[in-house]
Amino acid sequence: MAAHIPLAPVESSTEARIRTLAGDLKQQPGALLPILHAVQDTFGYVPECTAAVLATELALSRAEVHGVISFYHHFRTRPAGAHVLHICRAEACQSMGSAALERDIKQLLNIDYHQTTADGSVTLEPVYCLGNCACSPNIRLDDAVHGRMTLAKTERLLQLLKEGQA
Amino acid sequence: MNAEYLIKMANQIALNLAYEQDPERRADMVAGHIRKFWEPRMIEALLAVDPAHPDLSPCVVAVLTRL
Amino acid sequence: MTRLYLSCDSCALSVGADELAQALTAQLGEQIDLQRTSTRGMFWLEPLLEVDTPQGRVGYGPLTAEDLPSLLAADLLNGGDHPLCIGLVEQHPYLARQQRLTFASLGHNRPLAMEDYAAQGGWSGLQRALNLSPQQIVDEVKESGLRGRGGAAFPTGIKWQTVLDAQAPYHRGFDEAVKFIVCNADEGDSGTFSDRLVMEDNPFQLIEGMLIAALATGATRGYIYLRAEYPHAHRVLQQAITLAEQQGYLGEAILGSHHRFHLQVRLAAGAYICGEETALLESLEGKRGMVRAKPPLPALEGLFGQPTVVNNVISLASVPLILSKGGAHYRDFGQGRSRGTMPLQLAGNIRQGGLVEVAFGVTLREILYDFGGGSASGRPIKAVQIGGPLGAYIPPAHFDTPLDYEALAAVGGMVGHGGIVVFDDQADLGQMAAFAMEFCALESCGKCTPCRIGSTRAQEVLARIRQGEDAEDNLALLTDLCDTMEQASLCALGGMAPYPVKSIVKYFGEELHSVSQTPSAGGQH
Amino acid sequence: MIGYFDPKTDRDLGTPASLSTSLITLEIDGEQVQVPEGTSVMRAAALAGINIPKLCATDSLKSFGSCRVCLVEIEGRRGYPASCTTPVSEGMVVRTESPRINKLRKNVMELYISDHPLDCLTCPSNGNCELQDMVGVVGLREVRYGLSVSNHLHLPKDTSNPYFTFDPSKCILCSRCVRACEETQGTFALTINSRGFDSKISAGANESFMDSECVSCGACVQACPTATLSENTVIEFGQAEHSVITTCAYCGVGCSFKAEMKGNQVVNMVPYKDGKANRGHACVKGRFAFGYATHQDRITQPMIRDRIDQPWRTVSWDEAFQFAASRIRQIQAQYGTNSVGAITSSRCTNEETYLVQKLVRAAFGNNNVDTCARVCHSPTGYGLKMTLGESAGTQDFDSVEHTDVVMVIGANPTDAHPVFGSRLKKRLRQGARLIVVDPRQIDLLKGPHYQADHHLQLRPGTNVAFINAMAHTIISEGLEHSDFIAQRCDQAAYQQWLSFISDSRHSPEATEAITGIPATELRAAARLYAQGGNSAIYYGLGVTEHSQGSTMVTGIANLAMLTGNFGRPGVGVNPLRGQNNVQGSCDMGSFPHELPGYRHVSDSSVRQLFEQAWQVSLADQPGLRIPNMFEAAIAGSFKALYCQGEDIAQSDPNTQHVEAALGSLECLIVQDIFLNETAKYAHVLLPGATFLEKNGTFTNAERRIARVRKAMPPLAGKEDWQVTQGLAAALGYTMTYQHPSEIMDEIARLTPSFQGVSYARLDELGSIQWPCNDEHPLGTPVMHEDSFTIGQGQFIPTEFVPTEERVNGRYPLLLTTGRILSQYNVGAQTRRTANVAWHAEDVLELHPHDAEERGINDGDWVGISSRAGQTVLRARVSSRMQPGVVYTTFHHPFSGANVITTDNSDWATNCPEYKVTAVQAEKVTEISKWQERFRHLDSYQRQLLSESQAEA
Repeated sequence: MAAHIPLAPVESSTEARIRTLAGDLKQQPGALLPILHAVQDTFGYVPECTAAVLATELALSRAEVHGVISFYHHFRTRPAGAHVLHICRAEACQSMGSAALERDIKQLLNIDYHQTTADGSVTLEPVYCLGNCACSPNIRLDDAVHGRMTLAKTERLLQLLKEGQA
Repeated sequence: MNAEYLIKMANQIALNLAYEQDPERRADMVAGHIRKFWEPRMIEALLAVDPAHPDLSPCVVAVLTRL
Repeated sequence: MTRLYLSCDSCALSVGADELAQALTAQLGEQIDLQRTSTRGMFWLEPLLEVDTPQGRVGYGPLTAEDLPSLLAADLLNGGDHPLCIGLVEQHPYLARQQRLTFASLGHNRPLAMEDYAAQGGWSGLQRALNLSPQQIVDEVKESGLRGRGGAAFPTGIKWQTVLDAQAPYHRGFDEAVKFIVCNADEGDSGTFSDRLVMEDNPFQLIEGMLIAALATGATRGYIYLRAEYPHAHRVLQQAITLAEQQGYLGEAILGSHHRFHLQVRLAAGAYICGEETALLESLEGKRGMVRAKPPLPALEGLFGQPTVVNNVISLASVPLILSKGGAHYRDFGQGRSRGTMPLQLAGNIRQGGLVEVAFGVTLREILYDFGGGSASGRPIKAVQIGGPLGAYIPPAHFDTPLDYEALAAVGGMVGHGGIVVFDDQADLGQMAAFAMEFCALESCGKCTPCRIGSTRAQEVLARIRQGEDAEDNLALLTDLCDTMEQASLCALGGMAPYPVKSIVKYFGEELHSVSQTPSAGGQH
Repeated sequence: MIGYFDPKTDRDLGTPASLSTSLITLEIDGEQVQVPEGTSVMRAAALAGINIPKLCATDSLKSFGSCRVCLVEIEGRRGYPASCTTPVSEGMVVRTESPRINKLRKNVMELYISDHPLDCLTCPSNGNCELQDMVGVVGLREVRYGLSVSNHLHLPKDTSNPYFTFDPSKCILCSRCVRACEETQGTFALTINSRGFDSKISAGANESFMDSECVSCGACVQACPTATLSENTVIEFGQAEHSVITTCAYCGVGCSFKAEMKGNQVVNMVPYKDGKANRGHACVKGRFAFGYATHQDRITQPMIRDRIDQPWRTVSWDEAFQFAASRIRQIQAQYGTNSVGAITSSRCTNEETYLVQKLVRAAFGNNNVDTCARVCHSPTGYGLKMTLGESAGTQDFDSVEHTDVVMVIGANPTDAHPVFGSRLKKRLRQGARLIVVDPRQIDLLKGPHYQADHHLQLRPGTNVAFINAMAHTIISEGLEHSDFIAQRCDQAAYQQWLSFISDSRHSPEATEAITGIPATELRAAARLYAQGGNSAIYYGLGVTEHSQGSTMVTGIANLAMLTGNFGRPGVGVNPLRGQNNVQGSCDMGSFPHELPGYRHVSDSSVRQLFEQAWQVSLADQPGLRIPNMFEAAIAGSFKALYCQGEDIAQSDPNTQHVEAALGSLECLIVQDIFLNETAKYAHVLLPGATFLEKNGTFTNAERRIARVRKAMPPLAGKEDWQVTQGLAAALGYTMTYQHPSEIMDEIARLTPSFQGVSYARLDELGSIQWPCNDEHPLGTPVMHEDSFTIGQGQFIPTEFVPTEERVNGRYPLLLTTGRILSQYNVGAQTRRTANVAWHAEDVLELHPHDAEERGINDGDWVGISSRAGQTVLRARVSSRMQPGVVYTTFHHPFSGANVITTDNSDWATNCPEYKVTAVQAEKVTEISKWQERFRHLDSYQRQLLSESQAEA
């Protein structure tokens, strides 16, 4: 109610890009999730202005869009590191020692879950099942799943990342 | 009462009833409207206006004889 | 030129199939025709390379690029012997003893090759369905005895009948009186991957199943609600849908008929609860994945308030065969009220992990030892969790239970989505009990109180029990709380999260009282 | 004395009623119960007198099923279904209590309390807390989880809203607030942040309530079962001990409220669930902005003075009456009977309004009585009377629930009629189509889950050209409802109208240049209106406040007749009345040409009726209308005015002209609750009473007569009807009413459409929509069902006569005026409440293009000049305007919005043309001359007032 009278639009480029992303999808009923995916795929996260922009684009309220963004763990509201490393914490991986691997990787990167390494290269996230449970333990580095993981194999992957080959 | 004010009002009524093409019937309608809604001193003041007053619309001139 | 087969499934990729393929191409070049096929589902062997020989396909695995020199030296291209050679793949006991109906094509097709799909008998169910009335299709599915493979085991034919009989209201957003087929591909249970296998390895089978469901119910639109953790499946499905559209299987006038069906993949966003069908529908509508109270049934008022079939991937993927071979053919597999086959998924601490599609009735012991070959660590198996994170932990004492819906229920377990996660004797089941509630708390939508608050309280009470704090009172409180969650929760997440805890209390009670020092759930070699 | 009214005990039945007509029989706790199909088990039990425990369920919201304390056992069903979400079925056998169920409920309550502060004794909701009640009901005696568990007790309060506090530490996540904001209010300002145990109610995108989309309607506060959302007055004063059902005194929706009282103090205002106008909903004004009633500015003693430059003298009521009466009689002796008159207010009750016109007609001996409806909806009265035969809207508000196409013309319901706006938005979310005809982008155009199909953004002043083009399109495309026209309308009139409207000058293509509405868009809208099912028109002052206001109302009625949209729910012509009792003040004979019931003073049989009842002879010629009074005052033939509850100096157009008229009066009697702008020119100041301090009735926009009940004694000792009666007595005309009910009895006796109305009947029925008589003993929700009041519906040609007010080089912009949600009319009430937090000053909205051209930035001082005057406001550069059109509100006197507006008025009724004024806007550095004078006069008059109060 505070911003009752809309001001003349002075739109940032972020807002304009979100509007464009929405424009391609918004005619589909229930398009909010696909649009949020598009936003996160584009920016690497969901920028703060997204709720306001999508509310007007989709005839929703800011609250509704915010409620959706905050409900789904996939959507991050702050930028991530250059790469995202997911460690599977689900039962099958636990049965194959993922808890120890998790501890070791955290130590290796010197961060906890939802944190990013000091050099901005890797953000660490938990994940609950990657569907590769016959080859546990598993991690996911960006879009690729890696099975039968060990700390050594993780170190090798991270090394390859540094060399730009992963 | 200010004659200009009343002339303006009477003219306005005539204009808004202009859909009636027949001038006689139209003048009757305007006169009827004025009788229905105007207070006597307003009608008196309008009747006091010289029918040759340049601002009076022809219809209102016809109305004056009907009030 | 020798034909070689190597899977392009994400499991194979996760253990180096692409690197192997590159090495093969680099070293053998024109000598070979390397076909990237679906997986055989024998994941402990991945990457599994198969060589076409006059006797049949000879397999080698698990391979890495480093194994190539020795393989070539062993006359790989002629099926020569090698320590990693498993002989003729089809005769491998793991495969030979299965009854693969839904997964009959595994290993035989290239996932996105439509000609391969057709060659494996694909689309014949659809062809038949196009010549049947909707009621006849529904009757065929009822005849098959197929029950929902997502976990709830509700008879698929009855669900379809409800949608067929429902009158769809006009929907402004779609400008028609639309019904929907929604495929629940939010395969979030740990230890399960059969949905992923269908989608990555034989996507047209799912599309065909959804098309038949559409013909049966009069639906004109479909969504595959796919979990975001499956990017590979997402890519494959997108391509498969495009191909199917190009070939006239999807869109207006399916195969020249007056039927139409538009299919889309919608990506989930990291919420286990969206595997619950009403939360899934909320999510598809672009909302928070909060569970809806039932009634109304989704079949009557589902997606966007329209009549909707919500089926799991495997349920839908079972349908083409039921239509092509007839419901009776499918029904003749299995036992009791559990008809047909169940794709079981062997996972966790198991030597031979992978897909085991068998008719209902096989015992757990047969699965674990005859198929699975015991634990991966070589240590005794202490427990298996069946049916995902909400499933009970079954002790060896019950390993002779036959795997069907009713028999498992009798020992407090459930088939669920058929995932079997194996734990060896080093596993800390007290920790797993705590994890069950941690997971429930993490994934609770928060709508109902028993789940929202109960799951956090259960973690706290468990922690106190494990610290030995008023153990008896707290155990009584835990039992009471589990009971409350089970009886009073709105949906199965809160309602079943107590199952693993209760099974551990019941079968492994002593483990609750000891906190292990190292983070371990077993699997230490 | 204070008349308490005990309503039916308003129990919460848990879930909304089912509208089904087929009945289901079931057994609950051994009792046979019969309820409509679709009823929940919970409601069925409640109807049978069995209270199933509940927290997330409330009968104003759809069932949700989250709290899990309403679990029951149903024979043949597994587990414990929630009774709120389980519909009844034939033969169902339900058990609502068992040791097993109670244990589950107790365990669930234990979970709640394990995350809830244990401060019941000092909690604002103590004694009125559903959580506390449920703890008691299930018999929870201990919380076994201990105190050192994770919880939300540390979450900070949000006190950003001036009226309520959000304390998340007490929240049980039942989502009733979220659902109320969605389902009841339609703003969707609330959501849940995160999920699971981390769930927290969030306003907007994790904003404070004040920064969010929240419009402070209070539905969430009302819905909250705990102290999480509490009115600040409740926090401060505690729980009320009794309540009084009354009717809101703000807009024409006429919401029914429970004034929750502690002695004579209003603790809070709760919209009354059984109120048929508002169905339990309210807005920021009605619910929260009642503090003006006890504001220190209230005038509490009668005052008089000889000249307006003198200090006031505080006197007794009698002395004030005598002073006023002798002045009036002197003036009449000197200037004639017709030199005095009165203005009634649409804010006063029917009874008060009736008395004032009676006083004028019987005691003054003339017909010089007018009402402020003159300056808002007089064209409605004219247009609808001429076409349909009755000067009133045709439907009830419930009608909108049956509407398929809504056309909103010149109205801004979400701001000016917010509760109706919410009901309308609900229907739009259900799929009704929307056409908005407005020069400005109003909030209604697009909201959560709906969007208007057409916004016909016409140029101000071109309504009639637009409505003619609509009718022309319908005729030319053959979309008219021929059967309806043949059966229900006068054929000769229709034929005359048909030949008029068929002329191609009325085609959308021809009128496009006038209205600015693209012809294709207009045609599409016309097709939708004609073919979309039940079509209803809702309109406001954007229709009436024009020089063609009456023509436009006529055109609207023509259009609805043309398409057969009369006589059933979901259709009709619905004027949204600005003030609470516009309809009533018109009904009560406040117009100078009409006696109560819209009967012309020249009708001798009607006059006779009143002459007999009042024992006087009545004048048979019309009296002066408000603008005519000003003219006559300036001309010297009108010398005394009794002005009740109306601030003409601020609300009427061309302020300087009004000031001149008021300055010419020899006796101005102002009856008001504050020293308003008009009172600064007064000689007699009679303290008024607020709606909380008196008995009476209001009639809202749907013709609904509803009781106003006294909740506290009048601050100055008299209700307004008593003041009028006192003045009449001093004039020698005795009225002997003991209670307003006797006034209503007289009205009912003398007015056919009110024949069946009485206070006893109102108490019985809650409210009554007139006509209420032998034919319609329960009142009339939908008018003109089988035939029009006039008989055959009269089509009347509607010639478009453009206003004389045109833009030119000197005045290139068009100013249009309107209202805003948080303020009401001249703001006398709302400015004296915390509502100023939302709108502390009036601003000039202008399009970025016009701002750019003039070098005006947001927040700059801008001088606005018209042919009538100049004032200065802050600029608000706004994209909701179209280029060339500027907009302001008139809630603050210093803004001087009406210094700008002109004397132009509706040709038929003299309703001022507020909506079209040619102006220029330019950047300035100081306030206008008028504003300087205003400041001077204002401080001078305030000083005179404070001198008198100091003396008293």
